[in-house]
Amino acid sequence: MTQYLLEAQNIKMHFPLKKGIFSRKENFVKAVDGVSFAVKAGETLSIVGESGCGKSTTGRVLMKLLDPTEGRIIFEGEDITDFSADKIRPYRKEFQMIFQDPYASLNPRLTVKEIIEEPLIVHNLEKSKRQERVIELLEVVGLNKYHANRYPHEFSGGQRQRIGIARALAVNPKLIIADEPVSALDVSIQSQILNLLKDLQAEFNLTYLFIAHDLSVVEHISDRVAVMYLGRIVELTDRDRLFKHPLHPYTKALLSAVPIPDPSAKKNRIVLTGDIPSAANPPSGCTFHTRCPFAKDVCVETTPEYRDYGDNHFVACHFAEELEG
Amino acid sequence: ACSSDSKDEADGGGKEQEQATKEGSDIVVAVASTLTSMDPHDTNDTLSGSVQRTIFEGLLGFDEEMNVVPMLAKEYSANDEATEFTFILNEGIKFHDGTPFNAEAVKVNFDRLADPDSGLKRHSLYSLIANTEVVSEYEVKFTLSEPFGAMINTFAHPAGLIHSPKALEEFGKDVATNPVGTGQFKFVEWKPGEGLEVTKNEDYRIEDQPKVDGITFKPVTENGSRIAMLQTGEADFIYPVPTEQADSIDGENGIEVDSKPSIVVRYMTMNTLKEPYDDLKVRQALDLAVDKEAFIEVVTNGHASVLDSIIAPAVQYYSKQETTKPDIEKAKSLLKEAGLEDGFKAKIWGANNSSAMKAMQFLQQQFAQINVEVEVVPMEAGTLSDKIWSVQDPKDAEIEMYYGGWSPSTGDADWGIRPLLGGAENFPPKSYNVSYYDNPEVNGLIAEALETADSDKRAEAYEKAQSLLWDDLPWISLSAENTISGKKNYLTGIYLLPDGSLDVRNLEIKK
Amino acid sequence: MFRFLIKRLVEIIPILIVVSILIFLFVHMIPGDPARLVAGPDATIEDVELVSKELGLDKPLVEQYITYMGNLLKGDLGTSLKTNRPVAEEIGARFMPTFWLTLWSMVWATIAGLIIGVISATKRNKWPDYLGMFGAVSGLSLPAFWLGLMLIQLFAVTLGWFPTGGLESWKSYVLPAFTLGTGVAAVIARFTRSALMDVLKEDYVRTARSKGLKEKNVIWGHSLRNAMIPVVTMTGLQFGFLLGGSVVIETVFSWPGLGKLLIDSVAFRDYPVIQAEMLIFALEFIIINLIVDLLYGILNPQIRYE
Amino acid sequence: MDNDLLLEVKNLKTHFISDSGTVKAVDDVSFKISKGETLGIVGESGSGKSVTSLSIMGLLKDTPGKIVGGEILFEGTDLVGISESEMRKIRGNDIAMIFQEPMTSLNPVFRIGRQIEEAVILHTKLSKRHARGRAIEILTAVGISRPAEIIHDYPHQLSGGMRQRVMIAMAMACIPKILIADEPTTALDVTIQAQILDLMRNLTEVSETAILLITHDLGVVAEMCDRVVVMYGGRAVEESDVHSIFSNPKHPYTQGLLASIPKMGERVDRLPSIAGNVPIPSRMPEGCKFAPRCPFAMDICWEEEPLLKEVSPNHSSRCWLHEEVPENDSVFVGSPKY
Amino acid sequence: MSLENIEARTPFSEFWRKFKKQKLAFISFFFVIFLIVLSIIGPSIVPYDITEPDYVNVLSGPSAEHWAGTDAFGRDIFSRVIAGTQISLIVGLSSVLLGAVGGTLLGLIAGYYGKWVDRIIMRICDILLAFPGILLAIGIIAILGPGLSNVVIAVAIFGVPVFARIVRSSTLAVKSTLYVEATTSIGARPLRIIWKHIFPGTVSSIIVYFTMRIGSAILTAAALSFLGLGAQPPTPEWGAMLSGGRDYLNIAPHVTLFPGLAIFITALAFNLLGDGLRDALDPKIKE
Ligand SMILES: Nc1ncnc2c1ncn2[C@@H]1O[C@H](COP(=O)(O)OP(=O)(O)OP(=O)(O)O)[C@@H](O)[C@H]1O
Ligand SMILES: Nc1ncnc2c1ncn2[C@@H]1O[C@H](COP(=O)(O)OP(=O)(O)OP(=O)(O)O)[C@@H](O)[C@H]1O
Ligand SMILES: [Mg+2]
Ligand SMILES: [Mg+2]
Repeated sequence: MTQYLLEAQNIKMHFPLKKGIFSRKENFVKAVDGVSFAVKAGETLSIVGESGCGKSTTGRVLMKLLDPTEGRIIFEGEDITDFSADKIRPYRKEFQMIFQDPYASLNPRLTVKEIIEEPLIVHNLEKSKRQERVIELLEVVGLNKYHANRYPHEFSGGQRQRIGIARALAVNPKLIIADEPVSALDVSIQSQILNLLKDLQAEFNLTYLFIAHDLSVVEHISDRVAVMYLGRIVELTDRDRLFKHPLHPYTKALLSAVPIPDPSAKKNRIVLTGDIPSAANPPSGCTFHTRCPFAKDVCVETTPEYRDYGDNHFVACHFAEELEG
Repeated sequence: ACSSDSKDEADGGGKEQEQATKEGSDIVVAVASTLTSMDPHDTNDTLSGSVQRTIFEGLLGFDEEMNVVPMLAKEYSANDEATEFTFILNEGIKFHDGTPFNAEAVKVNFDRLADPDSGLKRHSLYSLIANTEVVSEYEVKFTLSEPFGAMINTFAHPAGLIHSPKALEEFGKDVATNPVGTGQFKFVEWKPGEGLEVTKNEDYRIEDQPKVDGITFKPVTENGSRIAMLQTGEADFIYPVPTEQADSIDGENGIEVDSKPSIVVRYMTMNTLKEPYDDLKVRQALDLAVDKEAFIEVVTNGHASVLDSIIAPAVQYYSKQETTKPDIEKAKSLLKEAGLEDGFKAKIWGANNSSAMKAMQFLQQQFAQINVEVEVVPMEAGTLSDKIWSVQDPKDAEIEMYYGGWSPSTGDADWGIRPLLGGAENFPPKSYNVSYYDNPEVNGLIAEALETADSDKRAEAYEKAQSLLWDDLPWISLSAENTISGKKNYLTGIYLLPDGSLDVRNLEIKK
Repeated sequence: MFRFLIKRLVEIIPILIVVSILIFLFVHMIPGDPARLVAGPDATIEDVELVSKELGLDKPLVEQYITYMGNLLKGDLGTSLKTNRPVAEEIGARFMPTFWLTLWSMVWATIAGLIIGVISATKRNKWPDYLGMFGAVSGLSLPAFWLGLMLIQLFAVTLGWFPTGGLESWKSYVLPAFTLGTGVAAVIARFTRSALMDVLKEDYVRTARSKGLKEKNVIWGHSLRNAMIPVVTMTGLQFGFLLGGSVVIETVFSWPGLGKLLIDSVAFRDYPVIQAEMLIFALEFIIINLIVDLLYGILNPQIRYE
Repeated sequence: MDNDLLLEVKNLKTHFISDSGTVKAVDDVSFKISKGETLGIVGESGSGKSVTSLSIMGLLKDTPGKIVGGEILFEGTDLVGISESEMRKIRGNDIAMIFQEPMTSLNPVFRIGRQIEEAVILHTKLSKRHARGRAIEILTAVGISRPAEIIHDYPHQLSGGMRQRVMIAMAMACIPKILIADEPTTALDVTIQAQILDLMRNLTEVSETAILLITHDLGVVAEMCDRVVVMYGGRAVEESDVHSIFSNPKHPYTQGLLASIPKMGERVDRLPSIAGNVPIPSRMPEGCKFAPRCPFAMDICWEEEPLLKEVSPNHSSRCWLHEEVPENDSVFVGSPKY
Repeated sequence: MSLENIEARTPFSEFWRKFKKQKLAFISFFFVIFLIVLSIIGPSIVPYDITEPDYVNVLSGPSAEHWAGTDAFGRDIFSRVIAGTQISLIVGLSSVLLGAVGGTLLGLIAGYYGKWVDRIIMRICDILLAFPGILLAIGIIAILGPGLSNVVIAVAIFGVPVFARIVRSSTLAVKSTLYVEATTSIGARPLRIIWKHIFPGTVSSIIVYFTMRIGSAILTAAALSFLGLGAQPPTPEWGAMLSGGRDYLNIAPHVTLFPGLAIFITALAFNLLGDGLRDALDPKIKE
């Protein structure tokens, strides 16, 4: 068995639901409800899914920013799930995060230098070396030292995202969890950042856990892709397999719903009916059954098993075989 | 218009002005603080006392000059040793509830007062009464456990007012809110915080009295508001009038201000156990530094007179002493003799009301002239009393200078001297001797005066005591205050007695 | 909702117990011997001791607290040390005057504050805004007793329109309610202004405009209700403060209210009255918070009780 | 066709004037919309798309923005000069708008029903009861399954997709002649977006309502629009029918944009990309606004701004290249320079 | 166009630009500076000795010699008001500062740590809020003794729960920002996060409330003087002067008028300044 860099084993994250001041907290938002996958060193694993399906929460749990309700996080073979804040601190060098919102993820009161320097201070790099390292990092992400003493608000979205990336790279991490790093960027900037991420991966042998909702971006950057729906992974496989032979009806619908920037393209779209159910009150059985065009009684009653359909193509659907054709 | 020496101007502001008119025959009296109790035996504030005077009567009372006059008692006598006091009572008087007034009623009241277990605030005034004997229906005899020359005045004290025995039995301690007496007015209602109302007693023992239908007493703490009420006619009579405004409102809007000497004295004590106040020279120097005339002008706006003894002229057995003129040079040289030519630092304590603060500031300014640097420490009532009375050993007393005032409510010299300067017996916490003054000679004279009911002997003893105290300067006598009241000019026969209580016996509305 | 109310009411009890202990300790920590104060300065030590015994102040503190709590649980607030009346009576007589005064002050202050706030917010940085905010801040910056005494001079003494003080008729409310309300009106005006300014930037206001609604409807119909949510909290807080009675205003207007009683009781170290008043204040605060929460639910459907 | 012309925007200039300078948010934008047509406006963030739509709606009043030039002709009348009360009659009735953020565009304290009825009552003088009927009808039309219940709900009780449907229902309630949709699906997920786009298409087919669709998603444009305006830096830089834009983009910006989006099924190792950053609106360069990022920038581009010119029938572009290099349509095909 | 050559817009210059637009606040700002200068040099430039009595000249109205008249001791009111700036400002500033420091610490702790720490701190604040301020003041002054410094402490304690609430709510807001999450994910310790990231984020709301509170602190101190709990005489504290003169209100209104005016204008200036700061510091308000 290959050594995985990061393994998520049956992660569950249930948030107590506090609905206003008048009710007792008895319900839970099952933001993540049993997610398992493993990331190999050097690869890019993407997680796609609709808004609120638990992508960011999964990322946060893996970053140890949240304590999961259930499940284990294995980093380089070591179970770090129950590590205390103090014990985890040295490990934080190994995995870093890039955030979706380049505006909110940089403290507007600090200069770029201070922002990038912070992880160096926290991880006790000598003061004399910090300055050098900051400039080095700025150059790596395509900025230069003139930017060091400026404030984030003086930068455009794309530049800020570069600053965020520089901060994540500062401590030479092995793994980077990128939570929708390009969603907030303009179309013309998006490709710059995607290229940068690819370049950095090659240069520093990084591993990415790439969270996104834009399938065309995912297709461009990933080695493997996991599709999430309502807190669970419904399908996980190699990029090519997923895009060419999706098995799960949800994946199929998702792929067909992506608007194609070609007015003459032929569209035969699976338009789903209904809305995404709430994570506080997920449907029984297969959570997708409420919108699935192929749903049968069994889908309402039993939760489909998340299984390997063959060749590491995992899927959670009762009828994956039948639908393949 | 009114100054301290126009004693007889009971009815008059100086200025000519229009006659104000009044509708109806109920009057409103605005007073400075809230009432506490309608049980005279359990009251220690003058204000409640003066309201009680409209409902109750005592065996004896005071007149305008603080002379003891008969009330429910026709006449009284005492033995020479001042241990037995006999009263002959007026006949045919009824309490408001119809109970007849007689010797038995008197006995019930004084037994109550003399009983330590009744927990009354005024018990100590009457604790010497060993026995009260009903001699006949209208004659009572009191026997004291030890001689007490000032007892007659004590009987005239507002605490000695007589409850209806029936009410006492019926209400117990709740007579405080259900007062039944023999006075001119009957109690109607007392709304906490809002006021107390009394109405005419139709069966009052004196024909034609009272001449008004009722009185409402309203607490109005803020001076300015009280005056405004008088100006608008919402109140017909107010007291006290702040000295600052007394002259300006007099003669306007049909208002007359009445400013009359009282038994209240103002003084500054010095802790004679403490350096440097233990040195007479220092005390003399301080005394010489204070310009009392100026004090009266600045602090009381002229509504007071220079205090020329340690008790006010209206108090029984007062004897005038020689006043000194302020003399800074002499004061300085005295300080020099005491080895304090560079002056010293001191603290003066006092209440935190505006007039006390003014007085303390004045003293501060005066002492500054002889390089005595005084820090004014105004204190909230509870804190101040704690500071004064929590002292167990006189040597530990923090107090240095203290600005205070005293109203000997019995009107007798004894109560004006003994609690304040009557030797170690009266050091805090036992009593109010905050000068920590203990002079055997003075103590002897005080005791002597109490051992007899003979006025002449008593007068002699108090004269000596006053002169000794005057020279020994345990305190700096500042002023004898005036009581100042304001009224609409259609009222007559309403005035304040020197002890601050209100006399409405002859109250009338001029139409 | 019913369950919610019950739950909230049950929650009050432990809070009140904690509050009662704190109050008891605080009150007894303040220097000053009630017996001495009650007995008066010319009392002898015997008098003081007698009074002390009578009032039960000679007993150890713990015992006093137990007695106090025991009585409290029986619903007995004790008797005033100063007047010997039952505390319930003392407070009872003063509660309604304070309550009505507070209510009227709040009513006018809320209305005036809202109007000024709305005008200021809609005419932002124009002269009505400056005028409104200047007025509002002035209301906050005037010492209350000075304003009160000035009003008495003008409206009672000179013009004779209103009584100088006391509580006789509806007219008695006008001046004190005005004085008491100025500060509150100012606070409400400022809160309304800033809350409304925030709301006016919201997308749904733009939506309302895009429907072709009149500006009047956009502001009073769509925006104000949203802006009221923070304003209500603050108004509730102010109401709570005022219900405690304002010493200064009660003094100036000879108002038979709770604030004055508190000061008098403190001056006398009248423990039972102070304690009872404080308990009532705490209770008032809790109840007002409850009402504010309910109002919240009415104003904002997102936090409505199940 | 000209009989069908509904709205014509001519040389619109909307500037934001503050004491820190003037932001020329919209500076020379022109386009036309005819009955039943869907016009798309694409462009990057800050390029002036929303300001253009707000200018048409006359909703700039609460901002420091001001229309400083140009005309907005709606059925022949210029909306720029008309009074607020006349504008109110048009707003919501003839021209309606849906906004980007369905989450915040509904008033949280009012029930759905009331928010829809309000506009109906205002513009049609229907009674309250009838307005309710209309609300239910239109909610059904936008595909809400239990409209009679939903009208009693508050916005927070609905999901994002439902809210956007409510917004559309609200806008369509009075059957407007033009529906301005400012990024109506940006906040929604792809599967929901597909539903909403479908819905809009169907609705406008029935009522012949013209749509002004603002978006930055070229996919959406390709699927929805008949004609497209590409905006950059407050200007319309290219305008054409949808097919020629995608097949034959004239302006270097449009070309770069099309090249830089990853396309499904087309694998490339590196994406072509437009260098540089989106310009800060308050500090626009002189000359062509795209010059700093343009791989073909010439001296003239830095000095003088080109005009929007018709470069082929019904296809205009704002670029000096067209003057110099006629018909250079294959610049990016094959060998992207990014 | 490269970013290098755009003129630097620091957060401060941005703030200053917006602040300058608040005309009333801008004027108030200079007035406050003036007050501070006055409070420093005031005592040395006054025409009269502020404690020296003049018993001949008591309660005389404004005149050429005494611009604001004299008080009951014949002291020059103008000089006392000017000299009193120092003490009144010190009371106002230091009591608010003390309250702000206490409240900020509590608010930061409650907001950052949440859970039971938060609940306990907030309940204490609630109780403190429900405590009538005056009683608290009397209690504190009774326990600690009279004097200005204890007045300051009393007034400061009123401010603690209010600051705690405000700071707590902005702490919660800042705590949930992505940049705090980013810092946590780096492995920064709580103290660093609170000090470097959260506290600076709450500063603007603290400053705003701080300035607004100064006015009310001066007024609270004045109300305490009304109850005889204020500054010790003859300190020329405005509140003490105001309440000292209230017995002369109808015969010598100038005695209260001038200190009253001083309090009013100062409170007004700080309030308007606070208002302006709020508008200038609030990122939500864009012109
Ligand atoms: N701290 C929290 N407390 C309560 N609920 C939460 C919390 N964080 C997230 N959730 C809920 O968990 C669910 C999943 O949220 P999450 O942010 O992981 O979704 P996402 O897939 O990242 O969506 P998006 O694409 O919008 O970023 C949502 O319903 C959200 O409301
Ligand atoms: N109220 C305003 N005050 C000042 N400037 C504004 C205002 N509204 C918009 N602008 C400016 O106008 C320019 C155009 O903004 P607009 O909202 O039209 O962009 P957009 O194309 O809709 O962008 P997005 O895709 O982000 O919605 C922006 O640079 C913005 O700074
Ligand atoms: Mg997310
Ligand atoms: Mg926009």
